[in-house]
Amino acid sequence: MTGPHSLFGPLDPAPDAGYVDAPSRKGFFTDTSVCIGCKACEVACKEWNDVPENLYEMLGTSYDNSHSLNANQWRHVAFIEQPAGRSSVGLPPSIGDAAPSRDSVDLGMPTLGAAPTDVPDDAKPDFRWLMSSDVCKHCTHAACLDVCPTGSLFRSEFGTVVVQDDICNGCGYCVAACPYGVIDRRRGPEGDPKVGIAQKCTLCYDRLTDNQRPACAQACPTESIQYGDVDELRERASARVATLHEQGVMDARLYGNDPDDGVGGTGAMFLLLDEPEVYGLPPDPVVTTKDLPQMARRAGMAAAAMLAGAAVSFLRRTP
Amino acid sequence: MVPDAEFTSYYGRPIVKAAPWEHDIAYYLFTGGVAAGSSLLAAGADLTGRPGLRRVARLGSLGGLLSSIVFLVHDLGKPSRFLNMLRVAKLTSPMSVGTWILSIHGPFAALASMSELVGMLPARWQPAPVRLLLALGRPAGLAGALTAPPVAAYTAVLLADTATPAWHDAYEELPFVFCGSAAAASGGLGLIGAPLAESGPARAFAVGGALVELAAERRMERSMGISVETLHDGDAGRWMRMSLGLTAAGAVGAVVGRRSRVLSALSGAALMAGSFSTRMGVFEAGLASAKDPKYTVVPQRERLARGEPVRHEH
Amino acid sequence: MTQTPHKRSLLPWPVLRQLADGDLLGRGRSVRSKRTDDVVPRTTSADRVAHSVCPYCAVGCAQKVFVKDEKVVQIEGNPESPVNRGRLCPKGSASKNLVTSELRQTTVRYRAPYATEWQDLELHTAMEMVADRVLKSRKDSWQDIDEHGRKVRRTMGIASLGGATLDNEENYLIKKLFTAMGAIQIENQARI
Amino acid sequence: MAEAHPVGFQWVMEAKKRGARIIHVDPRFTRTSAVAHQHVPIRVGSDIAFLGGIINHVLQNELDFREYVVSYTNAANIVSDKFQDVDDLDGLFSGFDAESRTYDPTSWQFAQEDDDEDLGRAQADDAGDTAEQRNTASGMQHEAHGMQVGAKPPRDETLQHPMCVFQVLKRHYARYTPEVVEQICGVSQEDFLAVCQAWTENSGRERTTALVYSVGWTQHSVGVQYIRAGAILQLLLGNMGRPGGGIMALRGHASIQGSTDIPTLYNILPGYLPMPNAEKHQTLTDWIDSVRNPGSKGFWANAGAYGINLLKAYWGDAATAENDYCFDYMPRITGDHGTYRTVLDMIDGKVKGYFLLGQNPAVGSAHGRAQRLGMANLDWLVVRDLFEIESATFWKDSPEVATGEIVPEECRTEVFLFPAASHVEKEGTFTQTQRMLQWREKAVEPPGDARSELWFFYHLGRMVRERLAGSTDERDRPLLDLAWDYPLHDEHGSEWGEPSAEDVLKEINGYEIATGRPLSGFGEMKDDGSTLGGCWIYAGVYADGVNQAARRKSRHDQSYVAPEWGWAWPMNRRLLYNRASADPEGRPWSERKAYVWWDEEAGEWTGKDVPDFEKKKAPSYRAPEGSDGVAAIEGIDPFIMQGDGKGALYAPQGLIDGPMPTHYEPVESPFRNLLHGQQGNPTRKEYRRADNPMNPDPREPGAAEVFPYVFTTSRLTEHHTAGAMSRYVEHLAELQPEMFVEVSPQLAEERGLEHMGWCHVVTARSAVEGRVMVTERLRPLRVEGRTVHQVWMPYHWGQGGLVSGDSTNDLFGISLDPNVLIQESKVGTCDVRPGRRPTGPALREYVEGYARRAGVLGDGGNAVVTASAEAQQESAAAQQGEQHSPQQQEDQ
Repeated sequence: MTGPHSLFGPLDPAPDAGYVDAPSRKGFFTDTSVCIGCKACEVACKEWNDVPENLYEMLGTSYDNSHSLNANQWRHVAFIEQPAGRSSVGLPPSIGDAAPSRDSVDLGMPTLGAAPTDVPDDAKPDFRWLMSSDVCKHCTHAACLDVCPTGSLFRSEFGTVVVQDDICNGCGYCVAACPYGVIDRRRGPEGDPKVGIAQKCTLCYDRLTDNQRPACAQACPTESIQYGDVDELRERASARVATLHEQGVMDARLYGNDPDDGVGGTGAMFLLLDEPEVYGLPPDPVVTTKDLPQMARRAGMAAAAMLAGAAVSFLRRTP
Repeated sequence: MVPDAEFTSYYGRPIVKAAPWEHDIAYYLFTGGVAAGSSLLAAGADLTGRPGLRRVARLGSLGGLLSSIVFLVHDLGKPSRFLNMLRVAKLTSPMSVGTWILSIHGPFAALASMSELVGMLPARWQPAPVRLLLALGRPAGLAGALTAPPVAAYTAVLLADTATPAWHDAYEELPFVFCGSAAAASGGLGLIGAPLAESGPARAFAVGGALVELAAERRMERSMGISVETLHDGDAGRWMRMSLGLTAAGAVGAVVGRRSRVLSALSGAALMAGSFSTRMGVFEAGLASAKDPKYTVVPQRERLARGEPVRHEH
Repeated sequence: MTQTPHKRSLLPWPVLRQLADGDLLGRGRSVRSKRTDDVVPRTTSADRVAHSVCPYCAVGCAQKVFVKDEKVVQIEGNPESPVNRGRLCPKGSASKNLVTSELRQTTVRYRAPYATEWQDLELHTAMEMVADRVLKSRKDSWQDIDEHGRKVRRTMGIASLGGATLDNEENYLIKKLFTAMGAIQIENQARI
Repeated sequence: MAEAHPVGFQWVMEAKKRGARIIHVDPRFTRTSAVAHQHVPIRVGSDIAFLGGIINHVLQNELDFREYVVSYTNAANIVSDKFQDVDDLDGLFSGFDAESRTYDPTSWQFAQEDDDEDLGRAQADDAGDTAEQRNTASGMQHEAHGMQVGAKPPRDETLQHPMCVFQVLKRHYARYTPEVVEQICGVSQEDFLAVCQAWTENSGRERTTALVYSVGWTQHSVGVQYIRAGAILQLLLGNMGRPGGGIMALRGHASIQGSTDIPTLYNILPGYLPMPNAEKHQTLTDWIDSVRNPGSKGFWANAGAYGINLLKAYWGDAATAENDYCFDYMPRITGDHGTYRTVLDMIDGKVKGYFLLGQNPAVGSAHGRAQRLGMANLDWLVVRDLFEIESATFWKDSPEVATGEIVPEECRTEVFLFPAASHVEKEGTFTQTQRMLQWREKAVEPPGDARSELWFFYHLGRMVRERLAGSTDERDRPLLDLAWDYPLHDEHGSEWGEPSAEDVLKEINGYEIATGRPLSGFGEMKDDGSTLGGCWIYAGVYADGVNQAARRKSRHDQSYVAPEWGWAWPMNRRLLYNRASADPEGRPWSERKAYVWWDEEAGEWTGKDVPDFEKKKAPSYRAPEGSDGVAAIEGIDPFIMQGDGKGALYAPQGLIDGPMPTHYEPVESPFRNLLHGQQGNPTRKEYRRADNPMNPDPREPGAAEVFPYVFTTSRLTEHHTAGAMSRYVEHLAELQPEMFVEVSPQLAEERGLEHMGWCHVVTARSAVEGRVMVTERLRPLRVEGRTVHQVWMPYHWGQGGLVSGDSTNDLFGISLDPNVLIQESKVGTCDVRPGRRPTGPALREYVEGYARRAGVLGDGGNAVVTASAEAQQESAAAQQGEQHSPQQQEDQ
């Protein structure tokens, strides 16, 4: 049922969307500290969901040739080649300082071997290669879903956000609404039946209805992508980050696991090893509909003013 | 100007996606505004006995509505599914709310306009049903006028209720900019089409709208944060500068040239062009702000740096 | 499907269902289409499942091949396997794409000597032609003894390459036939 | 491993989660390095120096697992005092014959008791003629055959005897100090010692360390010795035959293990039996004895049964004791008939017809130009594949068509491209990289005219036999007498049905001829013709009439060893030589590492796996004097296929290039061998011809200027080998759509290469182009006092498929490891230039210009034997008599 947190704040989204006795909320926890960038998730997703080709173009951005999440790419593995000494983010400095140093004994992350002693220092990069499989966040407060004018986007009983291909009329509003730039209108290839409509990860809604794991999580070789109950995943994520911190990987941080954050927490959360924007994620995303009441108020005022203005225009004198 | 902020991104790729909309939507912002304002003017003219103004306003309303529908449908990925818009009524979706507003306003405004068109026919071509239509002209026009301001205002929320930085950042003032712009454009149309004797309210509406638009736009620019850059740069910047020039000139011209049919018409045209430029400028600025990750990352990063992340307070 | 949290309302228009279903904002239960309600995963609706093994590298990941109407509709890892625990790499995950690719050859193509284009050939005709050529080459290049007079009973005119992508049973027949034929230059990917 | 075998890598990640330390040694920082604890960049081709350094570290600091080493390895064996090591002979071992570039390994043998003259002769016989061993790639046989050594060579279990293997080894590696490792490999001493420390500290009773290599390791002119070096280290540290230890080869094709076990290889028959050789195997007895090694220990003693069962499986009723089971029907090999020899023979017009079965040599084999020119000079070519691969279209769109070397209108090769059935369209078994067979069910019919190889070869055989029916020509008897009546599934009509793979598997397993009862193991194979079986090591896969390879008991319902999933040869043993997981008394080395142990009460070996040992043979068993074969295996001899039952730290036979791995530079290297005058492997297989030039020796003036850089190649996760199964698959092709060249920022600077711009890489064979990927994942190394730049390329592209590009393997020449005839295609020297390569005939001129400047145009390249003349003489002096072998084909 609709409640005080329907637009913002902690929420169990399925009951909010009218489900009675909904199953526990399902989601992903993507642990990038064990991602090997194999892209099995990208392929498994495409195979299951009949997602067509994205682009045949070498982008020169490390091994990322998929570019971004879009209508033809529901999983996207980011590759970041990073000399760790180089602080990746200007702000705040305290976080940049936590980058791994060679002095720590066991970071759990590789150090590129120390160079032979007679190689100059600048040829000894302290190197990291970060990889992360991005996906729709299945937000608690999903802007795409909220702005959808047809009801094509809906909240499933599993608390996920899914496009109904048979309903969407391709208005494109969801595309602009998503704070993560996930959902997109399919542009091609020509002849594809879903060209023109919005597409994104469904968390394999069809598979979930028969207790099967989403295709990407099923394929992921290293359990970087974990699927399960969101509550349990949040705990697992916290435990994992604690373990990594114990091991000296102070860069490890969680993303999307806070139900009080700008989107009410995500159904797909991440363990990252650098700031979110390094991976192409917004650092502090907010669902746009959080401000909707105020927008409505302001629009109401403007409309009233316009009505009044029109009336005043006619009041001054009659011909 | 906000100085260039340092920020990190993933190979400079955008974080949020720009709305996949063609210029159709910017045109619609304009035509919708014209339709809404005209509907108000038409009702006023009808009530105050200004048939010339009423005619041009009612025709403007109809023209605005019809072209709006064309633009809206054309921009859909699956135009054949246009009617799916009426499948649900979603309070959280400005597009859904707007659709419903249009669905209510549209028939009334169209009825009034049809009545106007029919009234232009020779009397012998006016059988009984048509006379009924003529009789319905006023009530329909009044209903249309009452539902018109939301048509003008909701489009601001339509843009603001997105993750597009320049649009969302403008949500406080954008409704005023758009309503003012709608008034200016529809008033401008009245100035073009109505006889000088009847155009006073249109002039007042237009000039008032222009002033509101200009003032609100200044306020908006001050409140937006760094995404305001996108209103100044590139195509959007050009449109916004044109908007300022045309709107100001139109307003001045409307006042100064109030005794000249030609000057009035020119001023009206300038106001309409100014309104169109505003819509184009705001539209383009939004797209530009979505394409540059700076406008997404920097404000959020600054929030975090201040220790003020967006969090729900218990 | 036993779950009922989205039990479909009889009301025909979602707007009415929004009011009736406790989903005032039209986010979930009330806006579902019939197709959404009736969705069944292909893995469930498949006619049968064949147990298979990934054709790419030698890790030996177990695959389940789902078949519907005599078409492969899904290939995914078998979670029961002690080798891969249901997981597959991108190549293994692309197995359906591999076997259902429109680029696959499905007819015999033949390039005559000095020709600049392919032509089509009926399968059994092609087999007859190959059998003829095998026997001719074998005859033309037969060696009973080598240049040192040692018995070799072989042909050096026929060679073969490949086998590491094939089944043991196939490799067995290949080696058996070639050996009986006297062809010895039989090699595969293990040599490279 | 994460790059090419991501799913296998899950177990590494699992180990990491449980605290294992992951070290990745690789020239370039890969997806494996990204999650490893330590990445050690190394100069390509210097692995033996690196591993030798660790061996030295172990030996100098006595960090070996002594009890294991003394009991289970040949460390205590005494080597003949005639043996001279490389340090005395400028990089040669004793016994080198400069003419044939092979060794007489007599001086490498273990010392003999004075009265054992027979053994001495036998050893010399078996050891002799390494030229012939080289030509028959016998390393692959010895992989399983073991050695002709005395069952009980003299031993000094104190390991103090100066000629005991332990001391010989210690002296051999004494020069491999951390400083030398740094100089040769470009690995800092700090990094190197960290590896040493991690490896040794994690080995012993309580812990084991696993060594994993991808088969690029084999693609070196000293490839076998790379793996030997790994084996020596793992034996010294007690990591063999134990859980969590071992050496794991990550093989690259679904059944490449199976196609070696049941080989489509010229030099072996199923179960690693040697292909009969015209010289050595005149009779059935010669053939069997050459495998059996009379006098040695081990299970090869029953080779007679294995061989006769194979002959019975081939020729059925026609094979009788009277006709030596049709042994004479076997064609004989006379030398090197490997794929590279064959390709050069094609160029020379000696080969008429060629079958390509799911292999794409135009892209996948070294020296692609030679491959394609060879194919263009055949009478006919049969290609069986899923897609229209480059090897099927060389006549119309190969690079040689562009250069004008192949003119379609003048190319006579008749090409048949048969569509093949995919893995889901046929039934059968794959053998994966841990020797496990898994049965695949047929899911659907193949599309159109696509057929399995089983179908193709069965019917080809049927048709050939039908055509020859009634022939009285003796040469046709092997075909006419062939046991070739396999039951058919009749979906294609009775005549053209699909043979039953299960029946073929039954024949491979073997059965009792009279009753048809499947054999339960190779122990049931008889040498009297009463049983038959096509591959003795696979006997048991059909035990009890059940297809054991089709077992799929859930991993949740069995132990982690999972013995009831599929079936592993031999005898479903999952971990080879697992007797070594227990101490000499048969107790687990530690509770933590308990795997297989002796149950005193039950009087048998037991544990988590099938013991790789005679079940009832007690640890205390000692062989009676004079015994051989299985009876000679003592209770403390875990390595039951070895002639002395011990793990070979030192290999007196079976290796063409020496009893111990020693560092040689790659065939093409910008560096002189720091350790010896002998630059590269002196025994490597070379084909010196104008069309196969090798880049010059670094001693040659100007060599360093023409080809200053080192290049290496490997796979990308997103593609598969020569690309036939990935470049034609859209979901994979789009992930890595273009050929590229990875270079360090420093090299990019030096050569003016722009990220994402074009560059091309040149060798004496060809030039290939790709997009420039400037990355810090590659970094220059400091070697022998100067900086070396390494360039990396994937090798998946060709002109076909959804994404196309130049083929990296075109850059390599043909130069082979002498033991197994595998090409050196992981390292070479090159030049890198910005911009695209020339096209058309200009490409050949361009490449030849390089070869000319390098001084290798026309004559094939660099010198092979570079040890000093004195050293050569001294080494030759250790030769025992004249080894005679007929001229080999290669010399024609």
